[in-house]
Amino acid sequence: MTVDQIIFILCAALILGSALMVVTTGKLIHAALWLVAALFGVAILYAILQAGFLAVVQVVVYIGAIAILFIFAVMLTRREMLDKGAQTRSNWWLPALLGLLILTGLVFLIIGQPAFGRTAAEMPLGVDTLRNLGMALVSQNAFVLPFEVASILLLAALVGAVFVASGNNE
Amino acid sequence: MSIPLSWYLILAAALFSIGLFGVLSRKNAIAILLGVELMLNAVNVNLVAFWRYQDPAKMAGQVFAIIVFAVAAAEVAVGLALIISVYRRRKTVVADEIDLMKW
Amino acid sequence: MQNEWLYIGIFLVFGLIVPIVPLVFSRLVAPRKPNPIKQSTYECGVETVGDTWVQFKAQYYVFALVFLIFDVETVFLFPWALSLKQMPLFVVLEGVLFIGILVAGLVYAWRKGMLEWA
Amino acid sequence: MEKFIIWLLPLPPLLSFFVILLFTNKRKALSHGIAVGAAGLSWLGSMIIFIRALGVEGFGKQVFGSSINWLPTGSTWLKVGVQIDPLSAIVVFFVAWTVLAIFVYSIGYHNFGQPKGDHDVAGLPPQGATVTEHGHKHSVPSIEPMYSRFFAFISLFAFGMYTLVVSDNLLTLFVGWEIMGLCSYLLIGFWFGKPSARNAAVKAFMTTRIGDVFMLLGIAFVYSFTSSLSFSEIFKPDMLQALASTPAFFGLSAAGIIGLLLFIGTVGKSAQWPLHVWLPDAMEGPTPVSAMIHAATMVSAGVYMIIRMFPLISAGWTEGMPLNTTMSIIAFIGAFTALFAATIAVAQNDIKRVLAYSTISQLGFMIAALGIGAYVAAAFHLVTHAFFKALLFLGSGSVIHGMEHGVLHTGDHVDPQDMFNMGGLRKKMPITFWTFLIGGFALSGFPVLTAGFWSKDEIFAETFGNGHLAVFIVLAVAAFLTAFYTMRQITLTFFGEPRTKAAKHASETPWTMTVPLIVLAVFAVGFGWVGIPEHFPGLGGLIPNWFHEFVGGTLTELPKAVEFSWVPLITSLCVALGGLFFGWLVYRKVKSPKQDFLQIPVLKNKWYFDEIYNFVFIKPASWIAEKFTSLYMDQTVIDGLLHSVARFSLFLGDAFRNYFDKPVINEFFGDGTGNVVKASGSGLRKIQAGRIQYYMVASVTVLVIFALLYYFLIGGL
Amino acid sequence: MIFLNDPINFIAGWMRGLLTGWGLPEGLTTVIIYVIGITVLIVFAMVLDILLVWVERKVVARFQDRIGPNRIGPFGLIQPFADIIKLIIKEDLTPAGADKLLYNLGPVLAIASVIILWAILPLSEKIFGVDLNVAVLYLVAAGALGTLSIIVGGWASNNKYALLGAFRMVANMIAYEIPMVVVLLIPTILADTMSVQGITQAQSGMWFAILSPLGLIIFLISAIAELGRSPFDLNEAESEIVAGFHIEYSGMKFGLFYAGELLHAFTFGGFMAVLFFGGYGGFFGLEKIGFFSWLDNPFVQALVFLAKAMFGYWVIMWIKYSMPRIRIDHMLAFNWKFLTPLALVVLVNTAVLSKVLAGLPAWGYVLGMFLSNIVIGFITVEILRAYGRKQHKVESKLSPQNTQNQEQAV
Repeated sequence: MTVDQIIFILCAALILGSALMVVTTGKLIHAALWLVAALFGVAILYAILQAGFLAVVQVVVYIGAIAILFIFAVMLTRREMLDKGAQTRSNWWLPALLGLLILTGLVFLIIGQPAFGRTAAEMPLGVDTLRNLGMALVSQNAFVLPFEVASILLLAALVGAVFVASGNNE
Repeated sequence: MSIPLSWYLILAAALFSIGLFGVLSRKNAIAILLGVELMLNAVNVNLVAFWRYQDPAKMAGQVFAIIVFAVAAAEVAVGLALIISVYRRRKTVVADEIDLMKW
Repeated sequence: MQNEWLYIGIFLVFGLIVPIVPLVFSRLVAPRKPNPIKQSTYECGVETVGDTWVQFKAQYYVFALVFLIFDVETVFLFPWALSLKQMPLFVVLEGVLFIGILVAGLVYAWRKGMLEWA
Repeated sequence: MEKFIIWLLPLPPLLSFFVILLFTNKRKALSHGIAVGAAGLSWLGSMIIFIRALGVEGFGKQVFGSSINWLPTGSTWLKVGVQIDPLSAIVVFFVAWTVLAIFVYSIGYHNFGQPKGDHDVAGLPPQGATVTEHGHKHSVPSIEPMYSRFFAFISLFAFGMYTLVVSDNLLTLFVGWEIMGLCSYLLIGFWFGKPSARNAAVKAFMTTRIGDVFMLLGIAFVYSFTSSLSFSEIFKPDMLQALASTPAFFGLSAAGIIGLLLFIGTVGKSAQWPLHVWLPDAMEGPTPVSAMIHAATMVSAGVYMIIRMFPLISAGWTEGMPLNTTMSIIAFIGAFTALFAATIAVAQNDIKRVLAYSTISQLGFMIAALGIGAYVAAAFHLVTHAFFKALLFLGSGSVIHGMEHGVLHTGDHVDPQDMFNMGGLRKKMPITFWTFLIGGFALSGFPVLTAGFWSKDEIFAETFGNGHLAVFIVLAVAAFLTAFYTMRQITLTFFGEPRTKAAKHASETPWTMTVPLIVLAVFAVGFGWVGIPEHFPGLGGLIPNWFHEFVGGTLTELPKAVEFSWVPLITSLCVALGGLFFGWLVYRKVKSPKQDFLQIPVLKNKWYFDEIYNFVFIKPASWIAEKFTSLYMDQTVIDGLLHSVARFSLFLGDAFRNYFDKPVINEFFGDGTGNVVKASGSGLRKIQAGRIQYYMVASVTVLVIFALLYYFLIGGL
Repeated sequence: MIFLNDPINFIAGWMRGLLTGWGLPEGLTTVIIYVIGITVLIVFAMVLDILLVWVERKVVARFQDRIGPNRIGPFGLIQPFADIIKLIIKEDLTPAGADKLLYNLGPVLAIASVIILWAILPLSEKIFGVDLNVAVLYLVAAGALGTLSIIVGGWASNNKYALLGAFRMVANMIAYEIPMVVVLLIPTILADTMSVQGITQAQSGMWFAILSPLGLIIFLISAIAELGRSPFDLNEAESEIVAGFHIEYSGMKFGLFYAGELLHAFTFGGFMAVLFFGGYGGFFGLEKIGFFSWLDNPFVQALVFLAKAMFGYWVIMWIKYSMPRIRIDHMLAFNWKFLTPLALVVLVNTAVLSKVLAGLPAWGYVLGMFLSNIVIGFITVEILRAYGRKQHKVESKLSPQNTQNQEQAV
């Protein structure tokens, strides 16, 4: 049991616990905040995986933007501060069963794969991940097309969302 | 890095299942979207873990993760916009009551 | 590499502890004699009317929306910015195109009048 | 050089689509200027490509093409690219011409330059405007309210068509395919104010969607087998060999299954039986342009695709051998459709519906020809048919336009599309008459002169020469009927005396409409001559059978021309002339539907196909719906076991929704046979609560179940 | 003299030797050293924060032609401590119906989001927490936590005004985060790195403030908005929503919000120094000259840095106390229709020029950058003036309109 294993387990506990709260807690606003906690845990995970950029981006995008958006939405779509009534469907057990089945199946498969048992090689020295990422994003023979397409996707999302959100599209 | 890859994968699988449960079991449409976010994050964890464990020199994993960010952002933006505009018309965010799409 | 983040992690923990300390301290020393009047919601001395739900402007949401999209786009731009020195001018233009598409969205929202407050 | 042009070929229409849509919506003249300009550019490019293609010796072996990496799939890349080989060169040739013709024609058809309508609204056909000329006021046609939008749509359509033709892989081909599906939806439902148009649009969309689903399956199948989608990869001899030798389901080879799935796509797109139902209703679109799109160009796409796939379908089959299963099925469907549609066509009174059914039947000819392995003949007929059918549709549109003018002028509101309201138009609209006559003769295969004769003759020769007598006879009968109803149409429309005041005051249409007619007429006559068989008595060899050489070059080994025989020639002569003669004989005196002995219900009601569909699909679906719905309703009170049963039933209901009541929906949309609709509607509504989570739960359940089954039965993931 | 040249590593090395001497494992040693270093850093920050209270009050007093705290201790230096004691022993009210946990979480997050910034603040070449290679984005991420704290606090108070205040504040923060992030790209491009050390050293020859003055201005504006200080203090807007999101907070919790704001302002001053004024260094190559070599001493550098940061803080205060509050619709319009486009223009300009001018000698490069900024600025001003004239005509027609917007602006 080394240090980073302990850190990982703590972090995993944080993620899964918060995730469970997200899907079970009654107050929607709390669910949103628990989501923040879970996503923050994921950010820590990225940091452990030495993907610092993604860790920060995770915080910036998810906690800084998406969570805020969720909270706004929650507040805009409520008649009173407190959610009344159950937030979970009456027959929640079926989804739970399905989730468990899928989980067990996946775990089964993952354990089955000896290749997944290995630990990571040390990060090769002199690899500036961040710069490589930039290069990969913009160089022609790599991902420049996804790069541009992503912007178009976001443009489409923006236009669509603005159009929908602006109530005047009867 | 004394953590086996499988730990990350199992964690991601668990996160995914929880998110799926949320999507399927929640009443509130916004809560459903929260579940979707969890699932997307599970995907990202896998992507980054594989990037780190396969070949950190190849950036495909991270690039895809970033693309997933973009997708998640788009999905949230449009999804919530829809929910809000539905709420404006029908004063509800309960998924079952939003059944305009039948026929 | 690892240690940097370890440091940040510890720093974060302490950053959370530090403000808690005075709170706990004041919890210990401060008097606590609550009564309904004290605890009533403060609205300039007027009795609270209705609950705290107010019909917020959808505008808030739209701004958050535009912000979200732009935020993600800028996230794309940071790696681009770091790759400029190595890459030819063409790459800069790729980024410019990216920003141009970004602006198109802004212009649309503007035209749609969603950037107006009223 | 060519590569660039080919890449750029589809672009101008797309640009014009966006430009019109975003900017020039108000400026009508500018809109059609842009659209026609774009079409012209593409036309120019296509011509350049075509000429250059002619220049290349043995073009089939050295095609123009280039492709780029598009999507990294693991280690390899998914490539997309463009390619012009003889087949696509021919197709791009007629596409360029017809598309340009549509664009120009639309200007006149939508009454450009006419005043604004008095009470025209977007979504309804223009109602006409009253103008006061030197004192007395009279009504004239008014300009289409959604003029610019129309040009935007057909621009998008042109983009789809070009994309489909120039693409060198199934993926982009499918993209173009779907874009055209969308456009057909948009254009059929262009006058969405009319319920009939709305329903027809939905019907067309749904019906073609069925075909597309199967086609997508086929594509996926191809990919899973060959791990590539580009034709050049798939059609490698050894690849074909492998496909032909790998057994798949139902005793068919992989190639066979794929061919079949793709063919279902064609059945949907080219309106072959049993998915033909949408095409006649598609005539609800703006007469005749969308009709022309659906009849002359888009449906050709289906045939083009299946011709393109011929090497796959005929994998492991060589000329002379008995047909393999897939080919026989294709041949059967084609021949049957040809006859079946022809029989319906003889009983229609709507000038456009006649042409619609004749289109279905002619497409049947091509499919049948392909089915018996007559590759070149099919391609040949595809091209000639495109030209003369385009001509006919534009002609009919011109007729209708003239009639509308008459209607507005005289103010007696007869249906301007009913042939029994016409008659004697040959004097009123001479150009339309002559061009229509040429087109009609080409359609009925008037000997020697017209293109239709040569292409049909080749099909006959192939069917006969390769000894598929059944197909031969069926097609012969169909051809006879074709000639018959064509003549019936011409007679009713143009000969005799005007039967209504409107017909009396019909007037010739503006040059923007007549010029395309003339241009197409030239091709309808001339294009046949490029394909005259060598051994044809007299004419043979005067012009070498260029078409056969050129298009045949697409295949790896040149298909040998069938040796000349008198039987098919005589047959085609007889059926054509006989049909024409009888048509004239019977209908020269007919004044009203009552005197038309062919107005028998079974034909008028299209063999009751819609009713049959209602019975076969709606009733059971609604029955199931009721049952499972009630189950589902109860499931809140009964215990958990029933819960999951109900969930599963919900999945079933969902499946039914996708695979049954889409036909159902479009059927009952197609012709609102009211009460059946209500019954099924109320039945199905309960099950499709539109509650997304039920659908999700259901699908996930099934996913898990299948995963478990897969694991435990097949074992080992 | 080793201590004077590299104090941190000196102490760290000494302690490492000591602890390993006691037989502690390597990893644990590192952790302990980190903990000690962090404690020192944070304590320094907090003490500074307490002093800032005094500074703020003095400065505002001077701005408003008063004397400010002057009774307790010399120049009232002890005043802030007195304040703190008062805040701590004050009764701490929690409104009924408040969401207890979140209500307490709000202020904690608020100050934590500021403190963590100090982890990457480079006091000098040798004295700094950690040199992240994504420091610039880290700054933004911390800002995200701040936003969260406000919305949590506002929501948990269960109070109309608080919620409104929180909403406005958040709308304001996220709106101005866009130009901020865009502008943060400019030092990144110029220095070709995101690490603050790298950015600082890249400016040893020439400040980025000169290479991109417009960037500096935009950063300043959006920083103030991020802080929610006047003229962007709509979150408080006493006249409209009493005290904004911390209306219900009293005692030490309020104190935390307050302290957080001050420290945040100072920290932003520091980042402005790092990103645009060469941080602890940036003497235009002066330190190269033998006579000035003492400029490289870490303590001197730290002093320089603090001075620059204090200057930035002072500018922020200056603006705060001499500007009226801006109406919210104006504020958002200003951001979306002016600041963001301008920031994007500047960004594109910087990116392109940094490529085009790369070949030129240093002075040409600097001149090109500077002039391009001036040109853009000039054009912008011209556009604004044209717009202003048009607007003036309109307003003069329908002046009563404005009052109505005010209510709608809630």
